[in-house]
Parts: sequence; structure tokens; C-alpha cells
Amino acid sequence: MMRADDFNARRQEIANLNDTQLRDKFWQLTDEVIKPLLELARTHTSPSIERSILLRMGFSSLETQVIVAKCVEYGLLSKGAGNVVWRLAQLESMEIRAAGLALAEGQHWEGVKAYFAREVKR
Amino acid sequence: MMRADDFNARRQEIANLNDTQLRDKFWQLTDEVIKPLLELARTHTSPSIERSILLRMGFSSLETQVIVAKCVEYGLLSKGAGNVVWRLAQLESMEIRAAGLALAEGQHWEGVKAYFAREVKR
Amino acid sequence: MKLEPNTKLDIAAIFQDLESYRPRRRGWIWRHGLQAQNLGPFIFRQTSANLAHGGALPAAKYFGGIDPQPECTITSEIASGRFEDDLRRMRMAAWHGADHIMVIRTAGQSHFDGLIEGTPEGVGGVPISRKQLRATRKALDLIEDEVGRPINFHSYVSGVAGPEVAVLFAEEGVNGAHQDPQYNVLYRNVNMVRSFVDAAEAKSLMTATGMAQIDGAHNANATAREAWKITPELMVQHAINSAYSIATGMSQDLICLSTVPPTAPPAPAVRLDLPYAVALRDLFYGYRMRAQMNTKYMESDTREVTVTHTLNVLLSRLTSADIQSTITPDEGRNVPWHFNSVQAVNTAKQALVGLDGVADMLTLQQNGPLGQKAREIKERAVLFLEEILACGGYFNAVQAGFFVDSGYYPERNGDGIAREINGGVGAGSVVPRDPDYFAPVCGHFGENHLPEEISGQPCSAIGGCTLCKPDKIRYIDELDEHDNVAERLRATKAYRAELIKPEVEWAGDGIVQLTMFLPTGQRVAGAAGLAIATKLGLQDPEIIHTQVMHPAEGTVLELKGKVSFAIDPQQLIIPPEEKLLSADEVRQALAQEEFRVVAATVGEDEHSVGLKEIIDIKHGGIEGLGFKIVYLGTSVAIGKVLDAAVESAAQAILISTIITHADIHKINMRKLHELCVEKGIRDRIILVSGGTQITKAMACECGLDAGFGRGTKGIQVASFLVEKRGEMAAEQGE
Amino acid sequence: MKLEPNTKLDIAAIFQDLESYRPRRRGWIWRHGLQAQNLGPFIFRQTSANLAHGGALPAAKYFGGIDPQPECTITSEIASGRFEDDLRRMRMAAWHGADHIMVIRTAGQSHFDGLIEGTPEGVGGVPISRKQLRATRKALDLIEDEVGRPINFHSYVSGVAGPEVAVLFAEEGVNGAHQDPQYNVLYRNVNMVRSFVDAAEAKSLMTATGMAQIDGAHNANATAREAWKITPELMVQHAINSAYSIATGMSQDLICLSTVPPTAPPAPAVRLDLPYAVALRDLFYGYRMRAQMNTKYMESDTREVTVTHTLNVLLSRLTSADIQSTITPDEGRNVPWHFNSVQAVNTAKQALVGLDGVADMLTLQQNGPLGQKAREIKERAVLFLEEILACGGYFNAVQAGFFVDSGYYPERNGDGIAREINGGVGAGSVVPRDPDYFAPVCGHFGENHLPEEISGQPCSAIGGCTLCKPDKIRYIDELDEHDNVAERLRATKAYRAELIKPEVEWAGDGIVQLTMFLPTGQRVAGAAGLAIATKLGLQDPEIIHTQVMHPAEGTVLELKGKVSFAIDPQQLIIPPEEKLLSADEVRQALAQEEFRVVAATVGEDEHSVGLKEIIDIKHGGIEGLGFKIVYLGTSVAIGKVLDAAVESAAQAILISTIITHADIHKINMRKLHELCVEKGIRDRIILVSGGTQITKAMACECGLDAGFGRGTKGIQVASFLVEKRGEMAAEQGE
Repeated sequence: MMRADDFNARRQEIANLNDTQLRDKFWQLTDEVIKPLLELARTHTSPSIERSILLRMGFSSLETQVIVAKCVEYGLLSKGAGNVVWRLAQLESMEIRAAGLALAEGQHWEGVKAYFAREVKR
Repeated sequence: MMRADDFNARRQEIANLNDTQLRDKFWQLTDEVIKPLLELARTHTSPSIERSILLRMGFSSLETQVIVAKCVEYGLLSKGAGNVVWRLAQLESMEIRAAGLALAEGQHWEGVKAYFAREVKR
Repeated sequence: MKLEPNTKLDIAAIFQDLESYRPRRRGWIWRHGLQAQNLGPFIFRQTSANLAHGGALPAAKYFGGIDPQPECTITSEIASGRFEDDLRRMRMAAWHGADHIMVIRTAGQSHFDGLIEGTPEGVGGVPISRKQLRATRKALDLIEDEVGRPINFHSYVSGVAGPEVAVLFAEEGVNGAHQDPQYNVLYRNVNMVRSFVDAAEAKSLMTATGMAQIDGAHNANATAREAWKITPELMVQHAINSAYSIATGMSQDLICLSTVPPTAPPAPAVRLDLPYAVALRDLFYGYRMRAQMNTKYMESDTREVTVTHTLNVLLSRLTSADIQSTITPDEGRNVPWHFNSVQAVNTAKQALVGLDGVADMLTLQQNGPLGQKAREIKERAVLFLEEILACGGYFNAVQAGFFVDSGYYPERNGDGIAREINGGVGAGSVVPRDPDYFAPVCGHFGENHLPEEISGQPCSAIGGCTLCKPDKIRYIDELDEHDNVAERLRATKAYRAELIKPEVEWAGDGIVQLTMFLPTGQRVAGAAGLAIATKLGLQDPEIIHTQVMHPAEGTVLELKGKVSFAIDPQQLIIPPEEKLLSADEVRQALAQEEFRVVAATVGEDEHSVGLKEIIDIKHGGIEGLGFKIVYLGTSVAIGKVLDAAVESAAQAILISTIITHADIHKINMRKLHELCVEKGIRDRIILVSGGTQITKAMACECGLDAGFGRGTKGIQVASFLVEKRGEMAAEQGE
Repeated sequence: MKLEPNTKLDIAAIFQDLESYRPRRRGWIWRHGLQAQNLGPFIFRQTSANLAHGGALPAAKYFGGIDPQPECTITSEIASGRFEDDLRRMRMAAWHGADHIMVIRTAGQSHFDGLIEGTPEGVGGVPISRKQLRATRKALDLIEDEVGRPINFHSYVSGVAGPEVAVLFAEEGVNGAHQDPQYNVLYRNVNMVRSFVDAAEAKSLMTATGMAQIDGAHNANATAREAWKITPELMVQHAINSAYSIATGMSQDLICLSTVPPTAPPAPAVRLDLPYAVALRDLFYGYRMRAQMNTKYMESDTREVTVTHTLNVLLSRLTSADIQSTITPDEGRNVPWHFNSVQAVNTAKQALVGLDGVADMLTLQQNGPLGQKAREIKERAVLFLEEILACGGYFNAVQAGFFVDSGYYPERNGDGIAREINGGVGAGSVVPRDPDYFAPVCGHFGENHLPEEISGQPCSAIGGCTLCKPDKIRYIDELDEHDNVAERLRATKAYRAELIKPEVEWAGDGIVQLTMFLPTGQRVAGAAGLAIATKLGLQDPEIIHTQVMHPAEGTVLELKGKVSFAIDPQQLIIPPEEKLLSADEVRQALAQEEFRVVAATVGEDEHSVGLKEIIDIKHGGIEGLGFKIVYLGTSVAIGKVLDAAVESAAQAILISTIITHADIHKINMRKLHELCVEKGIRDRIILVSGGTQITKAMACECGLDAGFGRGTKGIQVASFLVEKRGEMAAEQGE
């Protein structure tokens, strides 16, 4: 967009605000701008977020790569990759780490997928 | 002299002056300090002053050195070295420069000395 | 392992047991400002605690060697591509006053969708990996013990792997990070949806471990063609990241706005930059200010950069700075060199200290152009925000090219950086969380539906996450058997211990700088300079700076080139370190036998300060130790010095002299020696000269017994005199 | 004779007909300040007229190349000992903005009772003689025509021959001088009676020809151990010389107080220096301020000096400066070098311009510590004056050691400089004027009893003095057949025309500077550095600066040494100066045949500014000349660039890349070339790379057709593309 500097015209509505009012307006507008962004973040996740969760669960970066890639492949990222690992450990009475490594090796995916599909139906 | 910082005691007499009064006092004291120095300068001369006068009369630095040294030797510096040259030119109807060069060569000094001695008697 | 100031950092030792090393603390530490601190002859208003060990500015010697530490954090940016060489640079920077070590990330890592492991060599920065972070933090832990002050370690939580990097930083004790989703979007072309979703998780992790955050708004400043016009947008960018951070739970005390003065001389810089600085601190009251120096206008002239950076610090002192960042003065021409990093720190420290408490005496004149301009910037920023909302919000605004347009908003030049909502790296990778979404860890942001069987902390489900139980962290050492630190250390081993080779970036790189003035125009000078460097045997000579002094009269060149050889210190003749007698030993010797000294400043020289420092009681001079001094004053002829020495039966003569290019100082020294020989007293009298540039070698070459240069203390001269007298007595006795 | 910017000053020609050369004007000329001046994108508040020709600061390129000239005079102090080499330096300094050239006098001349003639070599400065002054003034007359601004020429009216020197200056068109009898007394040990008597004559001569005067009070500052304590005395010294000058008839407008900030960092310098600066300008309202930079605390670190001098300029801008003097940053370590003189001028200019109009936004806070400290200094000064009178006046006070005592007056430490009324050089030489004393010249001070026959001007007695009739001036050429300028020019002739040799002080001195970081402690580094310099073949290597980066980790050394050879420019391969097509020629060529170009920033690089400057219409880029551009953006892979080129049938590819130490830029360039070869289009497509440090040689080495570095303009690229296309078409046709 090309536009000449029409500041003097545009500022009319805010010209009469004192400095405190101007600052308040600035922050109120900012809050409006970030509100939908924040809501998006609150309700969504990403491969990196899920890998970061697996890291925190004690998996190496190489392991997290594989597990999250599989989660994406099986449509399970929306459950949380950590959740997938945790759930498998619960289902199969495994240690968390053993469950994750098994998943990283490609095992148990169909079972986990079935579990989450079943659960959603409940 | 060794002295501790007794500023607070000494300042009592000037503490109440406003800034303008303080500045006036500063310059008034300065003028008192320089007055005798200036009077000295007004009424005295030096070899360098006299050489500077000869320079302005068209003599070279080498020539001024000799003429002024002779003036000192003959006790004529108090007359002014330029005066000595000028007076010789008057007395002998010489050009100024010729008079100075003659003096630089050691000529006419007794005559000039006699002239000024005579003049003082008048 | 503990560092000793006279022993090099043992880099190999850093890697021992690294797999089990744990950072000893987390989180950012601010300096503690002292309202009034007595240091040397002065009271300081804006300093913090002194270092236990560190290097003062050269001029400190005039003020009792003080090394005042400003109250604000000082940053050193370090990034040679080989972090093992940077560790030594970090130690140097900390020694000179940096307590915020910022490691620049290698080019391209922000597009790497995951973590890098091992220690590959970097380009334009260092690859950030667990091993690299852990080794660096371990070294910094040692360094902070050496200087006696906490060192904050910092890098970047940006790119497509932000949350992972944030975990890594949290686990490895990194104390601060750049985090700003807008940076990803505008300058790294990472998908904007991904950037903002990831940012919330990353910020949450930073909050969990008390990391300080620096935003990325200053990049607009560096990118815009007329940076002084982008000031309203800067306010908007700062606000979006700040408000977003607060909303994710971050403390205002740890949110730092990265701000750079938009102009530099020859612009009327302070008058243009100050209103922006004031407007920023007004709108963002309560946030922290990270004042960065200007890079945009940095050419290859390090002097020019130093002046501009000093004016940048003036702005910090006139407004505020919680962190004063530094830019190496050579950044405009090469990968920053070791010593230039330190120089940048010294420029910041020097200017901050020189301007200590200046706000006590200077008031910002808000009524007038300053207040008017500041208000205008704020109003323009408000209008900018209004238009973002009017066009449908942030994503739409980015898509419409709102940002980094070169117009002074609301002016628009249509040259902004536009990005597609569905474009960029990582587009389409974000998914909504299902109602049964669960993340069994700490530091997580947003919806987290704990299964019924879990109560308390989410990570209780797994018996604790790595933030709670660090022993769960998985450590990977190396993935590449060739590109790793051990190989690099092996290849450069000789230059780390046995041999000495110049370096500017990496051990043994051999690079030196050659500066010359050639009395010819720029083009011929360039070719001639390269020819000279080549003739001197410098390899790969390259011109790094050219400045025309006058188109016809001459050109200054700075060249770099590589020295092809190394020096074996075993082969060097190093003058032995002088062992001084103590003051008591000197007094004792003088009590046994009187010591008479004649002292004078010789030649046509009226400088008396140096000699007075050596002799006067008041100045800690040798009179106080019992010497009997005949002081002859200034501009004394050598003959007169000798006469006085004979007359007073002096056992030593001290002469002070200035250095002159016609070598009058040497002529005078030789004359002194020769006259003493002529008079037959040379074997009974000690002859010493002193002066700012006198060396022992020079004095001895001229026939004297000793020479003392700049910075000599009385005790050094006294010790020499007593010992030399002893030697002479022994010789006479033989 | 007229100077052309691309032609060297013909030094031999300066001496032709010198005996009949007359200065074309007398007296000092101030710059004319402009309240508001538009330069580039900015309005300046404190500038004067632009130069006709001159050198802007490097960063000026970002602001349209402006070179704003501050409203105050800028001084360059010049003194290599060989004035003929200084003439070129004067031209360089004037080119960069100095209009006050101050020639430092050779050591010892102040004790010379008379004038020096001829052109002997000087020590620590230049012997001031008629020939030297006239030749210099003649050169400056040419230089002021070149830069389009009057140049003030300045030296010293001090010592035992003050009145003679003053005549010489008046006759030879010197425009300003240091004149302060107190300087003679305290620092040169000239008899005090002689000094004050002579001073009145000297000042009278200066007044007669409109010379500006600078006093000598700042020397107390440089001499006192704790300079910040001598501030009351400084007021007294300034006042004595100022009042004395006024009393001899000098105009206040030409009386400049020489003032130096008393401290430097790491002192809290501005807070200590500002009250003194304010007190001075308050007491001396109406006088001119010559703000000198600090030399007292100058060590060998030029960076440290540059920061301190920038803060010194801040004081000038916060208070006032009519003359901003400069000190070369290397003065702490050697006789100032050519290019450092220019750097000092640039530091002053840069800081003054960067702080242009800052007083519009900053107020001195008089209520508070600033006002209190300033008042205190003034009160202490008043008390000082009172005690001078109480002890019987100035001469008695000097005799009692009142001056340059290190105590904060009225504190006294008893270490002042005491002089005897009847002592010192020239004691007893002053005589009272008799009642018939007569001096038949103009410019004379004090009693002058014109003989009865003389009326009107005293010099009418002799038909006019040299001030009225300059043809009466006696010119002496040389007195020493060996020590003179002709001999020196003969000895260095080769380096003034045929051969190129580095120089820092004198033509052909061969001195270069070598800077290196050695990863070892100071003592070993010193020895190793000298060994490296020796191995490189530098003669007489000497360490001029040492800075410990860390006691164990490394030391920076700066060494000087002499290059033993010279370069014959005839043997150099100098890349030919590029001849550009005009914009019209390019447009014409493109109108005949379309020119399609693909452009991208390649690699992991998001920098787009450089490339945009080359292509965008808005930025004066080649789009505006008619090229059809496909711009692919940033971080583009080489493969994609090629695909786009094939797809659009482009005739050229422009890639932009940053320089990296792992040589990724070279790899990318080679890859581009090789892919084009593979695809079989290399002979039909022009490949060009650009980036801040790209060179043509580097690009060609990597297989491309051209490379463009920092500062490239669109027209250069356009011209190359059109010409290259023409060449390729010709080749294809063969």
C-alpha cells in the first residue's frame, strides 16, 4: 500500500487524550490484537511443542523426532505426543521410557490409535 | 605552605553574596591583582620589546639582535632601540635603514649616547 | 576445577564428565545497584559491587586503579563459529566487565526443525546444542567464580524449533533468550501461525525457569532504509511481544525490550534518538530496557563506531538501560575478533561510568521538541494498532505488508515485508488440541486435560519431568565423527600450549592486522598496500578498511593477513620478572649506609610530574624510604647535573627525559654516561633515566644502568638502586 | 597556483618566490553559525556553511553523503618536526573539517632569546621561523581555496622572545596564538617581570592585527596530580590573563579561555567536569571558550581516548565551545601520526554533529549538585584572589608557591610551583622607560613619548612600519646549509613522487603498525610480538600499546616498525577504474532488447536490504532503468534460483550473499556456476554476486562473471550487465 502521511487528519480522534489516556488506549488496542493469537496458542499444538514435551519426559532429541513424526502419521498429534507415550505405558504397564522407545521403534501404534479412537467415542 | 581545607570558615564573608555580586567581586579582585602588573608593563621595556620594534622598522632578526645588544651595552635601552636608530637618522640625515645598519656595524654609538645624555640634561 | 588468573582455561578438562554436569542455578540475575559507592577519590551513584578479579581501564591508574562496575548488565556478543575458542573470549569479556554472554546462533539453525546435537562448526555463529550449552555453562560457572559475579548466559529461542530449544535452555541453565514470534515471521519466514503457537510454549518454559527475555523489534530498525521513520512500528512490535509474554505468565521484570537508537552521526543523532527513547520508556513503564548499540550504520571505521556507541550509551544514561548491550567495533568488516569483543565491553563500561549520575545534573526538557516528538511517535503507534484491528488483526496485517514499510506511519511506501498466513517454513503443521489432549510435563502452556487418574502437577503422571528431575535428561555427545570439537582441538593443539601464534577468531588462525598510511590516492594505495603485506610475508592479505585522508595526499589502509609461522616461547629471551625489595628492606639498607641521589629533568623539558612521582614523599616516592635527594628542577643541562652530583657526592643520578624523534633523549643519556667516564666517577655512580617511553634496553644501550618507563613506582627505582649499590660494592671488593 | 583535489600539493612550488609572498588577510575568522540548515533528510541547529570540497564521515552514505560542519571552529594540532611534511597533513585535516591549524613549537624555542630563521628540523614540534610561517601560510591559502573555508593559522607567542614572535605573526598572517605570561612563569621558568612586561607588547601586537588569543591555564590541569582540585586556581589564571589582555586593548571577542575537562573515566567524569564548565562560563560570560580535549589521562589505548574525547565534546555541547580543539588519539604513545590527526578531527566533528541541538532537549539542572558545585568553585576562586592580594600581589604569590598546588584551594599541600621574582630566564633584563623613550611603530604598548617633530601615528616618523608597509619586511631564507627544508626534500625526493612508502610522520619514514592478539600473558606476548615483527622483516620494531585481555588468556599488542622497501606504482597491477554507461545508454540498450534478470538472496540469509537497493525503483535500483526483475526473496536455494532463471528465460542471475568464515558464500557461487554449466546455459547467462564483502576477484575465482561489494550503486550493475551482454553477443556471433 502506498499512502501519503495523513497523520494530522488521522490523529484528530486521539489528539485530545492526555498522556495517560493515550497509554491506556495503546495497551487496550494491543490486548485486542494479541487476544486471538493467544487463544490460538491455548488451543493448538505443533510438532515442536510435542517434541519439547517428550524432551521433558526424558527422551533424546533423536527419539522425539521419530515419535512425533509417527504421531503426525497416525493423526495423534492432537492428543499430545506425551499423552500417547503415557497412555501406552498405562495400557501395557510399561515404564514411560520403555513405552516411548517402543513407539520410536514403530511398535504399538495401531493399538494406541485404536485406544484414542475408542476413547473419543465414549 | 600546608593547610587543611578551611573553606567553610573562609567563605563566611562571601557566602551571602548572590551570583552576580560574587562575579563582580571576582573581577574587582582580579583587576586589583593585575593593576600593578599593567603599570609595570606601561613604564618598562625589555630587549625583546625593543627588538620587536626594530623588526617593525624593517630590520632583520639578525640586525635587531646586534643593535639591541649594543643599546644594552651603552645603557640606551631605556630610550628605545627604535628611538636610537631614528635619532641617529635625524642627527646624521641618514635613511632609517642606513642608520640602523651603521649602528649594527658598531658605528655612531658614542655620538648617539652623547646625544641622549645631553638631552636628559635639558 | 577452579580458575587461577594466571592459568589458562583448560578446555579439554571442560569436556571431562560433561555428561553428568548440571548447571548450579537457573534464571537471570540482575546486578544490584548501589546509590552511593566510594571508589578511589570519588563517590559513584550508578555502580554495583566490584569484581573480585578483573581488568580496569588503562586510565584507572590515575584514580587508584578503580574499576567501577555500572549498575546495569553489560552484554558481550560472542560468535566465532567454534564455541571452544569462544570460551576463552568469554573469560576475557567477563574479566573486563561483561556479565551477559550472548552466543549468536549459526546461520540457518532457525530453519532446522529440531535440535542439533554434538559440536559441529558454525557459520556466522555457533550451532546451539546440548553439549555446546553444557560445556559453555560449565566454563561460565568457573568464570563467574573467578570474577566474583554471576554471569548470565544467553542465546536464541527462535525458528521452527522454539519450544525444543526452550526446553534445552531450561535444562542446561541458560539464563536469558531472545524470544519474539514476530522475528520468525518477518525475518526468518517461519509460518506465522506456527510461530505464535510455539512462542506461547517457549515463553512458558522460559517463565518456568526464570529466564529473561529479549524481544526482536530492533531488527526493524536495522532493516528499514530510514530507520528513524519506523519508530511507531517499533512501539507496536514491542507491545505485541510484551503483552503476549505477559499473557503467557511471564514476569514484567524479565521482559526486556530490545531497543536501538535509530540514527547515528552525521545525522543529528541524539536529537532524533532521544524522543524515541523517551516515548518507549513512557509507554513501556515497568518493562526492562535492553539498550543495544547501533549496527545499521557501522562501516569499517572502528573509531567512528566507538564515537557512535558512546553517544548510544549517553542515551542509556539520559533515559535508562537495564542491559547495555555491546557491538564489537569491527562487526562492520569481519566476524568479530576476540579483542574487539573486549573493546566493545570497555567502551560501554567507560561511557557508563564516565556518565555516572549525570541525570542528577541534566533534565530532559519535556516542554518543547522532545515532548512533542515523543508524543507524536506514541500517537502514530496508536493509529498503527487501530489499523491492524481494522484490517482484521495481526495475521491480516502481516499479510498486507504492514510491517517494515519504510514510510513514517501512517505514511506507507508499499515496501513492507509481507508474509502469507499459509506460507513460510512450517506452514500447516499446527493442529487443534483434542478434548483429551494431555501433556504430562511442567512449563506447558494452554489447554492440558489431565486424565482422571492424575492429580497435582501434570508431570506427576510420569514421576517428574526433566525440569523437576534433571537426571532424566538424555545427553548425546557427538553425532558426527569428523565435525566435532575433539577433532578441532586435536588439529590446533600446538597453538593451545607449546607454540604462540597470533589469533583473532580461532586458535592458531595466525591473523594479524597491518595499518598503514600511504601517501597516494585510494586505488593505488589499495594495490600498494596489498603488495607491501605480501612482501612482508603475510598470507591471504585482504583490505578490511580504507579511509581516504585526502584524495591526492593519502589513504589509510587496514589489512589483515596470516602469519605463516608460530613462535616457540622456549626460544624467546624474556626479560626476567623483576623481584623487588620490600620497602622495609630498602629502609634497612639505607639505615646502614646513607644514599644520596641527584635528580633532574634534563634537556629543554619542563615536565616534572613523572620525576616528582618517583621522588616526592607525598607521591609515594623514594624520599619516603630514606633517600637523600637533591632535586635540581626542570630543563637542567647535563653538565649541571654532573656538577651537582660531584658536589653532593651522590651515589646515583636520576634523569627524567621526554622522548623525541630526533633522539635528543638518547644523546642526553649518552652524554651523562660519557661525562661520568671523563670525570672518572662512572664506576662509583649509578645512572638511571626515566620517562614515559624510556625502556631499560634503551637506557642500557646508551650506557646507563637502568631505565624506567610509564607507570614506574618509587619502590621499583628504590629496589634497583639498593641492589645495584650492593653489586657495585661487591665488585669493588673483588 | 591552485590545488586540484586529485593532485598532490607541490611542496617545492610553495618555496618559489616565497620572499615576495604576502598573506592575503590578517586576523581571525569565526565560522558563521546557522540556526537551521537542511542537509540530507535532517534539519541541523548548530552548523555552518558546507565545505566546497571535503571528506564526509563513513556513515554519511546512509544520509545522502552529508558532511555537516559544526558552528564552532575545529582545531588540528600539527607538529612532526618537519613542517614540509605537515603541510600535507594540514590539507588532510582541513579536508575533514579543521579550520584552525595549530603548529606546535619545537622544544626549547621558548628559551631562545630572539627569532629562529630558516627551516631547521624540530624536536617535539616545529621551529617557528619567518620562512616556515610564510610557506605554511601560503599552503594554507591554497588549502582554504580548495575546501572553500578560511583556515586560521596558529602558534605560540610565549617564551623570552614573545614580542618579536608577535611581530613575526602579525607580519606573516598568523591568525591566532597562545599568549599567557603565566605559562612562561610557571612552566617555562621565564622571569616573571620580563614575562608580564613582554606580554603587554605581544598582546598589543595581536590586537593590532586581529589575532585570536588562547590562554595557558589548561596547563595547570595537565600538571596537577588531582586535576579536579585545581579548578579554583584555573579560574584565577584565566582571569589574570583575560583582564590583563582587556587592559592592553584586546577585544573580548578574541580572548579564548583554554579549558580542559579535569577528569576522565573511570572517574564519574561528566558529573565532576560539568560544574567546572558551568562555573567557568558563568564567571567569564562574554569571553570565548576554547574547549580542549583531555591529554592528562591519555594512555596508549586509542579506543579509550576516543570515548573520553567524545564525552569531552558532550561537555562542549552542554555548555558552549567557540573552538573545539582536538588531540590525536595516539598522543599518549608517540609523536602524533598523520592519519591520527585526521581521526581526532573526525571524532570532534562526529560528536559535535551527533549532539547537534541537544540543548533543545536537555536542561542543566542548576538547582542541585550542579549549581552547588559550580558556586563552590567560584567562591574558592574569589578566596584565592583575596589571598593573592593579602600576600602582596601576584609576584609574591608566585614566589610563595600559590600556583599548581595540589590542594583544593584553600587547602594547600605545599607542592606548588614557586618561582623567584629575580629568577628565571631573562631575569634583570627589564628596564624602565625614560621620559624621552620613543618607539616609532604601530602596535606598541605603554608609554611612548613622541618627539615634538612627530605628529599622528608613531610610525609616521619612519615613513610607516612593517605593519603598514609590509614591503619593508626583511626576509631571511636559510642560515644553516645542512639543516634546512631543501636538503630534507632532496633526501626524500623518491618518496614524494616515484615510489610509495608508508609514512606516519615524515615522507618515506616507512613506519607501519602491526596489531595482534597473542593467546598468552603480557610478558611472553611482548617478546613474542617483537619476534613476529622481526620475522616479518619490520625494522626497529617497538611495542606502542599493550593491553591485557586476560592475564592468562591473551594480550593485544600494537607494534610499530619500519618497512625497509618501497613500492614502485609502475609495477603494480591496479584494476582499471570502471567506466560506466550512463542511465540513458542503459535504457537505450534495454529498449532495443529486453533484459530479464532473476535475483535472490541465497543460502540461509534473510538480509534483503543490499539486493533491494540494487533492484528496487524506489532505491535507485535497476528496475528503474528498464530491467525486468524476478525477485525470489531471501534464503533461496541455488537450485530454485536456477529453476526460476530457466523458467523466465533470464539473461542474468543476481545473487546476494553474506560472507561467512566457512566460505559458504564461495560454495554457493561455485554451485551456481556449475549448475549453469550442467544445464548447458552457462554461455548464455550472466552470473553476478553481491554482498558487503564480495569482490570481483572473489566472484570470478568462483566462476561468476562479476562481484559487487559494499557501496555498489544500481548503475554499476546495470552498466556491467549491458556491456557483458554485448560482449557475449559478439562472441556468439563469431
